[in-house]
Amino acid sequence: MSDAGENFGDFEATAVAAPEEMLFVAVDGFEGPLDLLLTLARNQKVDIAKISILKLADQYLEFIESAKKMNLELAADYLVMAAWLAYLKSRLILPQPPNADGEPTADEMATRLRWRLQRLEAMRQAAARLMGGDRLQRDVFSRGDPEPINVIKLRTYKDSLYDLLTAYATQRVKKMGGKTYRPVHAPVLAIEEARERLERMLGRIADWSGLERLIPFEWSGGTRRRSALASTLLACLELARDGKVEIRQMAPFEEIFVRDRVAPTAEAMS
Amino acid sequence: MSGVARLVAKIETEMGVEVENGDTVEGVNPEHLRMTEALLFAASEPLDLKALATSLPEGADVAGLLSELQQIYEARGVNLVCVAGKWQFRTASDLAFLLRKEQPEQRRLSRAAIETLAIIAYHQPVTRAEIEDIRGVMLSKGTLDVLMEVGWVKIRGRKRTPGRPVTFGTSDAFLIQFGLESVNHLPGVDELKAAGFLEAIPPSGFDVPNPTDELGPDEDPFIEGEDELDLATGGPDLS
Amino acid sequence: MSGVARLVAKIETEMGVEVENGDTVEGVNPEHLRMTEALLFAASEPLDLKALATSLPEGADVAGLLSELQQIYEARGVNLVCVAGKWQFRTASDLAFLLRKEQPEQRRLSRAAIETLAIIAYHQPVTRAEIEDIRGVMLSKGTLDVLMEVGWVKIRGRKRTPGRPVTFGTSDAFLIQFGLESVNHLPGVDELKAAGFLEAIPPSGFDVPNPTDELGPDEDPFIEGEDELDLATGGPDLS
Repeated sequence: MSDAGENFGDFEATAVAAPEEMLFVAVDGFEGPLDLLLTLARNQKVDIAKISILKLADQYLEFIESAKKMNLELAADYLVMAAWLAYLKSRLILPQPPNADGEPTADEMATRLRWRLQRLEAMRQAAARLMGGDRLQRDVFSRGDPEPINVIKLRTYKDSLYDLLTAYATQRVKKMGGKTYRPVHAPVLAIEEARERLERMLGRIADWSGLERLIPFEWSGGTRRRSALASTLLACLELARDGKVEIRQMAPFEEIFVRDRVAPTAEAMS
Repeated sequence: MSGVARLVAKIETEMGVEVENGDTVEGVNPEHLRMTEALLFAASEPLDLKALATSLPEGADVAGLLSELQQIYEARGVNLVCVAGKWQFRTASDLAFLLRKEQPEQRRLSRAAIETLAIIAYHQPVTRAEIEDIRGVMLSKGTLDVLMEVGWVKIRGRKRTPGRPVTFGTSDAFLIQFGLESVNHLPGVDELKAAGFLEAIPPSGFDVPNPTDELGPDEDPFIEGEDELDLATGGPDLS
Repeated sequence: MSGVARLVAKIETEMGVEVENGDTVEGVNPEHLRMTEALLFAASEPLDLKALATSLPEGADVAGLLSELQQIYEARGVNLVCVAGKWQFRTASDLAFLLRKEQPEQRRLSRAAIETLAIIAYHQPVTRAEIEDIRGVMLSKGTLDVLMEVGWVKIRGRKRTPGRPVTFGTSDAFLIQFGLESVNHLPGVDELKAAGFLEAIPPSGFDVPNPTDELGPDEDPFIEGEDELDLATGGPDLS
């Protein structure tokens, strides 16, 4: 509260200056034409609500004239205000013309200007009161040594028995070397091998032997049999192409029979 | 132990007993009162009802506790005050003389900044053009920047008028700094309103803006990221 | 205003009056009391008598004021305490829980930690060197520390071998976390296989030990205080 004077020292300085002294105040000491007008108005030492706008306009125009004489650089808005005030002054002096299509009367314009000056003055007083009020850490103080909230982390673990067992099994198996993947190689009877074998049998193949009977005995079980059957069939087809054997199948998926065309005994029998 | 202290302690531990004048003490829970006191004392920032309620036992009458505490501390060297709708212990303002010394000089705002701050506080939501109309002068680029930087002024929204100018208002930090419960508690706000100085421009008798945190009827909320800085320091509202 | 608050305020403003029990209230200046309260509240560190005396009006009975204040605040949520000859307000120690916020945080063990834990669980009692042998990797310093800190692993005893290395085992907290009745209930090879943790054909020689809580035949019980930490994180068992 006590600080109002200090903060608003600048306001006071301009306000108390007498009009003639003000001629020596640079225009840029004012916050625009409205500020200048308000300062002049306050020097009339009457309630701004009752201020004489005519007198105020005269003072303003006089000020601008003096500033011009002193070759002071005037901002455009000061000159705009001067022109407007000169116009208002002429309208206030001259007899009221009949109200022209809704244009405000000179009195209305004067009232409006008065109101704007009052409002600016009111806002300045409000600002002074606000700034002079109890300010935190200037006039009133919060706790100087606050006690901060202690955040305690309650740590829990998501790890489950599943994670534990997975980690264990994976780790152990890996360590024992069992983890490397080795594809199981299925036994394969190479086609070349089957063909060589069949060629050795040529002339000794019984008439229309079933394909099954042509595969080697040691290849007759499990996955070995499948490979042997396939290789032997392909070998037979190659020999058939060479005209060394004949192949016959009565219907799809029926048994396949092979006959030797080399053996003289077979020819005699046909 | 002096008689007063002893008596105070005795009464405070016997909350709820019949007192000489026949009144029955209203039932604020004395333990809850101690807790509220401790929470507010410990905090470095003002606490709102919600923050207190989450720290206090369930079902605690937070509002009742606060008003009780406020009264207990009313005449003390430390008071419980409501700022920006939150509660904080602060030293009594009449003791400012005792504490003011040795405080680092606060950043001094320019006269233009102080005036602009006041206009924003009392007229919010207010556009840059309206501030300029009241002051009768263009706002220099830095003035709003300074106020936004200090954190007392924020962009609130946009006015639903041509150009959709941004509107300015004050922040919670402003209320906390100036010890105000809300913008309705600004000093002299009622008188200014009664005198018509807070009315929109021109004074036409209708459309009286209350300084309010709520969005105005012709105000849209401000969307973060809408090239904020640019608008704050000279946007389309200049037209 | 409740009866108590009213009464407190009344009494405090009437300091020095006769109180029911016939005592006369000692004359501490109520304004000085308010000042002391504000000074202590706003101070950023504890204040000694001298610091208070220079701030208070001349002739103030600082010691008397402090003892008065201390008693006024004795049963409150905030107490005036004297530490190393300096005075400050602190929240009452029994309300410290209010200033603690517990924040749950869920974590997972690192891969090394869970592997080590599993090995300790299955192979207990097991020494550090044995863990390293099973994992085929050196144990990093922190891994056992973490497990001991979480409380799932404990030192069980010492092995009756050269260097007498400590042996590790799992704790009750471990059983609770992993939902096991006892360590004997850890699944064996067949169960691991059936549950799909092991391939149908485990590498030859694969075998899962039957863990036990009992002391092993070559294990001595651990005696508390045998520079535990040192042993846990890299003691003679490394040799």
